Amino acid sequence: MDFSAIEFDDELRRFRDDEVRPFLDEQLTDDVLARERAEGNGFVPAYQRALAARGWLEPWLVDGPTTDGLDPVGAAVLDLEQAARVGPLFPVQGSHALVMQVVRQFGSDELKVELADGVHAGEIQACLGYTEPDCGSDAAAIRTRAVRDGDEWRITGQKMFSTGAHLCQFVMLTARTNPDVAKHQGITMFLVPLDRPGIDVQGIGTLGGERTNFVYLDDAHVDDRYRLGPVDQGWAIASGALAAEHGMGDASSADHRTAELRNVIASTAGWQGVLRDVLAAAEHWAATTILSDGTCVLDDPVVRVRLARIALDCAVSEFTPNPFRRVIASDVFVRDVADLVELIGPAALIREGEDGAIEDGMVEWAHRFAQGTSIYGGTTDIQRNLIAEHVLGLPRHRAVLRR
Amino acid sequence: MDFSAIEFDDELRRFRDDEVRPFLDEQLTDDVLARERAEGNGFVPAYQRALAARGWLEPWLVDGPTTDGLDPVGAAVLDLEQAARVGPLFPVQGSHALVMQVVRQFGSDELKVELADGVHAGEIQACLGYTEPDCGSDAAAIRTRAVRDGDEWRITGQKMFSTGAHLCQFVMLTARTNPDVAKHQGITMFLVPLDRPGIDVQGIGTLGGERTNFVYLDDAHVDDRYRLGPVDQGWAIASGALAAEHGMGDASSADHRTAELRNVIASTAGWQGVLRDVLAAAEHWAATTILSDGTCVLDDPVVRVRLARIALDCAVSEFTPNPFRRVIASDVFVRDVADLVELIGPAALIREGEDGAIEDGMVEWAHRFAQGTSIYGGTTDIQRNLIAEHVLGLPRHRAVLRR
Amino acid sequence: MLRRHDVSLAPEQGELRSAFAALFEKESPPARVRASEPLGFDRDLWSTLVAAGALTMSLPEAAGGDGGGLVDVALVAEQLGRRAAPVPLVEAVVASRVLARAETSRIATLALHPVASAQRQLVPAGAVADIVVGLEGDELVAFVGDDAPVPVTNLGSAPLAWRTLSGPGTRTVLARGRDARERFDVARREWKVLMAAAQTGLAQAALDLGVAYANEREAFGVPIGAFQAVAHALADVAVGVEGSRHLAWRAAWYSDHEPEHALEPALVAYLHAREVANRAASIAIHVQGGFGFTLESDLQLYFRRAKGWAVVSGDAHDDLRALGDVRYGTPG
Amino acid sequence: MLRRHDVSLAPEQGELRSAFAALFEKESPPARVRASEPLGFDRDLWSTLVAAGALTMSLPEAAGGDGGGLVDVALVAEQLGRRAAPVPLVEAVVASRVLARAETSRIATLALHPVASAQRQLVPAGAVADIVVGLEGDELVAFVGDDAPVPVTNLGSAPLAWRTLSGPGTRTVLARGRDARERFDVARREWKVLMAAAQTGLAQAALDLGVAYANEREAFGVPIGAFQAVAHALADVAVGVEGSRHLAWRAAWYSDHEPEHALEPALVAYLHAREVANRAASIAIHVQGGFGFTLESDLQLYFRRAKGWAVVSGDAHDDLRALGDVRYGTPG
Repeated sequence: MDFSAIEFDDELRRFRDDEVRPFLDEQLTDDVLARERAEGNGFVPAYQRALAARGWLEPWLVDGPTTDGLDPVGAAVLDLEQAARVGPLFPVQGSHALVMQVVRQFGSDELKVELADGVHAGEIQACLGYTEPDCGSDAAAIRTRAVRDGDEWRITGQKMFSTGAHLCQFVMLTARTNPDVAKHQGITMFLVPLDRPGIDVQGIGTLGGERTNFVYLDDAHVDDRYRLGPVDQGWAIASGALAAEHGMGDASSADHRTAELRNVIASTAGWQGVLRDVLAAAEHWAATTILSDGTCVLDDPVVRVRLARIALDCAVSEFTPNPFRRVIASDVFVRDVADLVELIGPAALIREGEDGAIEDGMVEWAHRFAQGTSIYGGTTDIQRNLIAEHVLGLPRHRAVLRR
Repeated sequence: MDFSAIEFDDELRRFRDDEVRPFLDEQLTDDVLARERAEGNGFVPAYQRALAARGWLEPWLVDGPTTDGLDPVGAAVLDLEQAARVGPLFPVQGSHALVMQVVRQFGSDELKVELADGVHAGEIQACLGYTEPDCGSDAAAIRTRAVRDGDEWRITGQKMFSTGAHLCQFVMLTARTNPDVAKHQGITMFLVPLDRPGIDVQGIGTLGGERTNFVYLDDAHVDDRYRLGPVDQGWAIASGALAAEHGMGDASSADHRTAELRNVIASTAGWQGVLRDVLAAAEHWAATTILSDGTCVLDDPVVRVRLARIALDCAVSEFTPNPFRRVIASDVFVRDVADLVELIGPAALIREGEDGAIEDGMVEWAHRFAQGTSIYGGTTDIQRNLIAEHVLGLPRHRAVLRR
Repeated sequence: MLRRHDVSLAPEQGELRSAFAALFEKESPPARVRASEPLGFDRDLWSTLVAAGALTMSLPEAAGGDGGGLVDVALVAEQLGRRAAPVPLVEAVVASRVLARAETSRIATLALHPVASAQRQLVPAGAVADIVVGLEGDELVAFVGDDAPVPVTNLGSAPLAWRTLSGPGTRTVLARGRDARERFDVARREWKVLMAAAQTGLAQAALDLGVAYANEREAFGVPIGAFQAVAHALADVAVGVEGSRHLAWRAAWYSDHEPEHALEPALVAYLHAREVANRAASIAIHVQGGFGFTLESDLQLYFRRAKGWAVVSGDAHDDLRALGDVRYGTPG
Repeated sequence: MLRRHDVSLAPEQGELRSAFAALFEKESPPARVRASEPLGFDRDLWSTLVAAGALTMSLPEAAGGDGGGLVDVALVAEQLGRRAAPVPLVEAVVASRVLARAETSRIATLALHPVASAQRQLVPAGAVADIVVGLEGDELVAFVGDDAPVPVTNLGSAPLAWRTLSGPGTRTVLARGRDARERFDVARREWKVLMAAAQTGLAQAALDLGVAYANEREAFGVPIGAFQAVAHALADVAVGVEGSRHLAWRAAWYSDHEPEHALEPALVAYLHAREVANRAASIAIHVQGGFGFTLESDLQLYFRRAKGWAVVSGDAHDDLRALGDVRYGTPG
C-alpha cells in the first residue's frame, strides 16, 4: 500500500522542463489543437509521428527497433503535461494499443515485420471494427462475411463506431468465415488495410461532438497474412480484447501498461479525469461569480454541498478499481454533469464560442459527452453482467421469449 | 379533471362531529391502540366488530343483509379521522377485502350464505396464503398439496407471510391439486378455516416490527364447499387477485372501491401516506429544534431543500397513477427515510419510548419499515416486469441458464 | 382537507388533445425539427399553430381569445413537447396573458428573471420575439427593442438570446410595485406549468423511441426489451412520465381554479417533469446503445431539449428552495 | 502532483487481515451477535480481541503498544464489520490513541461532538465505556463518571448512552486551546477512517448474503441471480464495496503517513462507505424478498448497523459540508 507523492527530483524536473515541455511547445501547435478540438478523436497524425520520432509513442507495443522509451513515471509526466494543454479529450490511444497487442500476440511474423517500422514511426494507426449497425453488445452476431479466395479473403459487410478510421491505416475487424456453425465458432479476426478498393469510410457525428465512422466493405480483397490467429477462432481473440477493453483483463494481457501504471500513479485518463476537469471548471465559475446581492456563488451552502458531492464522486471513481470503475465512473459522470448544468443555470446552455458561454462551454459539452460513457466499449449493462458472472459467481443466463 | 376541495357542508360536518368522532372516541380505546401499535397488523378484532355493528365495515363486499353503508366521501372522512388517531399504520383491510371479492365472485352460494352474517358482523376475517418459504415472486411454484378425499380435501404444506393469520378465521390459499401438469395448470384456490385440526399458525417478526405468520398445514381436512372456483383453475383466480394487489386491475374488479374513490379524493392509505406522516414529523422536529448557535434547524438552506425534496416525492407518489405508483412510492420512501435519519442525526437512532427519542421514534421505525415496501404484495421487480410487458408492450421473457 | 382526484379528461379536452397531437405529428416531424436548428424556430409551423388557435385559446374573450384555461394549453404543450416542435408557444401564451391581448402577428415572450436595471438576461424565444415582457426593478414592462436580437447557439437548439427590458426601443410599463411583482410571479408560474407539460411530452417521446428500439433491436437472439436491464429501465421511465403528466394537469387545474394555491403544484410539477424528461432521454439513449449516441437518432433532439428548454428558468434547486419557502415561509 | 497508487497489501498486512477474519468468523457468528442485543456488547469477545492485540497494535511502543498504524486497525475493523461484531474496537482504539496509553482493563471511548459545557450527547460505546474522551469548551477531557451509564436502545443495537464530559466523577484535562481542538479533530478523523473500514465490512457481508441467496433461491426455474434485476443490483453493490474498501485503505494510509493531508481522504472514505453499506443492506434485503424482511434473516443485523453505527457521528451532509470547507475554505 503506497499513495505517496512522487518527488520531482532534479532528473524528473529536468525531464519535464527540458524535454517534455519544449517538445509539446513545438508539437502541440494551434493547428494540432484546433484539429483535435474539431473532431475529438484523440489523435492528430502529425503529432503522432512527432511522438514516435521522439521515442515516446507507446514503445512497448510491438517488437522491433529499440526506442528511447519512457518509464512509467516519465509516461505519466508526459500524460499530465499533455492533458494540461489539450483538456479533457485526447485519450491515450486505447484502440490502437489494443490492436497492436493482438497483432503482437496473434499476428504472423511476416505481418509484424511489415508493420514494425510504420508503427514505430507513428505512421501506422489502427482502429477497431467489432460493432455493426445490427449488433453491438452481442458482438458475436456480426454479419460481415469473409470468404477465402486462394491467398486472399474477400470481405463484405458494414462496421460502425470505427472511431478514427478516417485517420487510420488499418481496422481490426471480426468477420464471419463459417456461417454454418454456432455464431461464436465461425468468426475470424483480420487486420484490414483501409486503402483497399471496396472500402469506404463515412463519418457520422455523435452527441458528444466526436466524429466516428461507418466502414463499408464491398468485396474488399485482403491477403491472408492480415489474418490474426487461426481461421474461425476469432471470437476468443475478440473476447480477450473486449475483456481488456472492459478492464476485466489481468495484468499480463493487453492491459499491461495500465496495470503497470496502476501501481505507480493515479490514472490521469478515463472519465473520472474528465469529470474532475469539469468539476474544476464549475468550481472556478462558482469561486469567481458574484451574485447581484454581492455574495459569491461559492459561499452558498447548497452549492458547496453539491460541488463537494461531485468531488466525492471523482474520488470514488478514481479509487474504485477495475473492472468495477467503469460502471460507477459512467453513472456519476452522467448524474453529476446534469447537476452542474442546473447549478450554473441558463448560461450553462450556451455552446462554446458563443456570447456568454461559461468556462468555454465545457459543462454544455460534458453533458452531451457523458451520455456516451455508458456505451463506449460495451455498455455498462454488459459490464454489470460480467461483474455478476465473473466476480460474484452468479449464474450465467440468457433471456428467451415466453409464448 | 377535478381537484377541488370537498366542502364540509352541514351534513358532512354533522356526520364527522356527531357520528364518526364519538364512535372513534368510544371504540379506539387505549387498549385497541396499544394492541395495534404492538403488532402493526392493521386490525384489532374488537374494533372490527364495532365498525361492523355500525355498518361501516366495507359493506359492499358480499351480498347479504343491507347495512347503513357509507358513500365514498363518508368513507374517506372515516379513513382520515382514523388515521389522525392511529398514525401511519392501520391500513384498510386490503387482504380481507381481496379475499371477500374472490369469495363473492367464485364462492358457492352455500359458502356465501355461511359467511354472510359473520362477515357483516366483523367476526369473520380472512388473510392470504400465496407465499411459501420456497416461492414468492414465482407464485405458481407452490408445493402445498391438496388431495381429494370424498367431499373433503386434505391439505399439507407451509404458507408464509400470512399477515394477520393469528387474528383471522380463514386463510385463502393456493394448493397444488394436480402435480402432473404444467405448474400453472394444477392449482386450486381454497378458503381454509384456520380452526381445523392440523393447522398451526406461528408468528414471525419483521424488520418493520409487524408480526406476520407461517401457516403450517398437516393433513388438514377441508370441505369441498370451501373451494373457490373450479378444480385446477386456481391460478387464473390468484393472478386476478395478484393483479388487483399490484394495482393492475381495472375498475370493475376487486379494486373497485379504490377505483371509485380515486375520482373523489386523494388516497389516504398507501406508503405515500406514511412518507407524508414521517415528513411531517421531521418538519415538526426541524421547526422546533434550536441549535447551539441559536438558529432554528429549519432555517438551514441545506435542510430546507432536503425537506422540500421529500415533499416533492410525496406529491409524485400521490399523483403517479396505478400501476406505476407502487414502484415510485417504494423507491422514494426507502431513499427519503434514509436521508431523514441522517438529517435528524444521532437521536434519530433512538427507539420509541427510550430517552431522547425524536417524534416518538417515528423515523427510526420508518427506516426499518420502508425496506418491506419493495416486497409487500409482490416485489417492485415483478411490478416493473408487469409495466414493461403489459403497459409498454415489451416482450415477455424468462431467463434460462447458459451452459 | 378532502379533495377530489379526478384525472379524467372531458370529451372536449380529449378532442383538443387529439387534434393537436395530429397537428404536431404532421407538421413537426423530426426532419423539420432538424431543419429548424440551430435557431429552433419554424415560422410556418408557428403560423399554423396560431391559425389553429393555440395562442389565443386561453385568453379572455374580451381580449380576442376563446376564454379557455391553462389546462387546455397544457394539453397542447405536451403534444408540442412530444414532437419537439420548434415554436415558442409556451412563452407566447404566457406573455399574451400578461398583456391580456392576442399577439398573433408579433411574438411576445417572457424574461424569466427579475432584474434590477438594464441587465441583460438569456430569454427563451428571445431570438425570435418582438416583445419581451418582464420585471425590471418594481416595474412590469413590455419592451420592444430597436435592435434585432442575436441568436445564441445552445444545447437545446432553442431560440435564446440575450435581451434587456430597457434601452433603445419602446418600453411600456404595465404595472408597478406589488401588482407588478404579483403579475410577474403569475406569469412565471404559468410558464413553469406549461413547461412541465412540454417536458412531459419530451419524456413520452423519448420513452416511445426507447420502447420501439427495444422491441426491434435483437441481441443474443431476442429483442433487447426482453432483458430486464432494458425493460426495467424503461418501466422506470414510464413511471416517471405518468406521474409527470398528472402533476402537470393538476398544476394547470390549480392555475385555472385556485390560483391562490397554485404555486406549490406548479413547482412540484415542473421539478418532476424536468427531472423525468432528462432521465427519460438519457436512459433511452442508453437503450439505443451506440446508435442512440449518434446524431442520426432522434433521441438527441429530445435529450438536448430536456435540459435546454428548462434550465433557461434557472437551477432546479432554486425551485426546490421556492418549494421550501412555500411550505416553511421565508427563512430567518 | 503525481502520486503512487499501490493498493496491494504487504504480506504481513495480508496475514493480519486473514487472522482477524478468522477470529471474527469464529467468535462473532450471527447467534452471538443476536445474543448481544439490544445492548450490542459481548464482553468475552472484547477480551478475546484485546488479548489478540487489536486494541494496542496502533499505539506507540512507549505506550505499551506495537507501534503499528491505522492501516492495520482498518484491516481489522473491516473484518469486525463483516461479522457485525459487538465490540467497541473503533472507539477504544481512537480514544486510547488520544490518551496515548493502552487501556486494556477499562474501556475508553470518544464523544464525537464538541460541547460548550456540561451538555449530554449520545456517545458510541457510551453504554459500556468507563472513560469518555471529548472536547468541552476549549478543553480536551478524559472523564470517568460516577454514575453507571444507562444504555439507550437504538436502531443499530450499538451500546449508545447519553454521556457528559463533566459532572460527578473524575475529570482530567488532557489539553487546552488549539492543541485540544487539533487533537480532538485528529481523533474524530481517525474514528471516521476506522468506521469507513467497518462499514466496508458491513457492506461486504450484506453483499455476500445477497449473492448466496441469489445463487440458491429459485424462481421461474432458475436461481434468481440469473435475472438481471437481481444480478445488476448486486453488481452495483460490488462496485460500491470495492471502492469503499480502497478509499478506506487510502484514508488510513494518509492518517499514518501524511496526517496533514488526511482529512479529505477520511471524509471521502467515510461518506462513500456509509452510503454503500446502507444501500448494500437495503438491496440485499430486497434480493432476499420476504425472507429478507423477517428477523430470521441475518441481513437485518447488517442493515440496522449500517446507519446505526454511522449516524452517531452526525448527518452525512455535515461531512459533505466539511469536505466543502476543506476544498473551498470556510464560507463567507
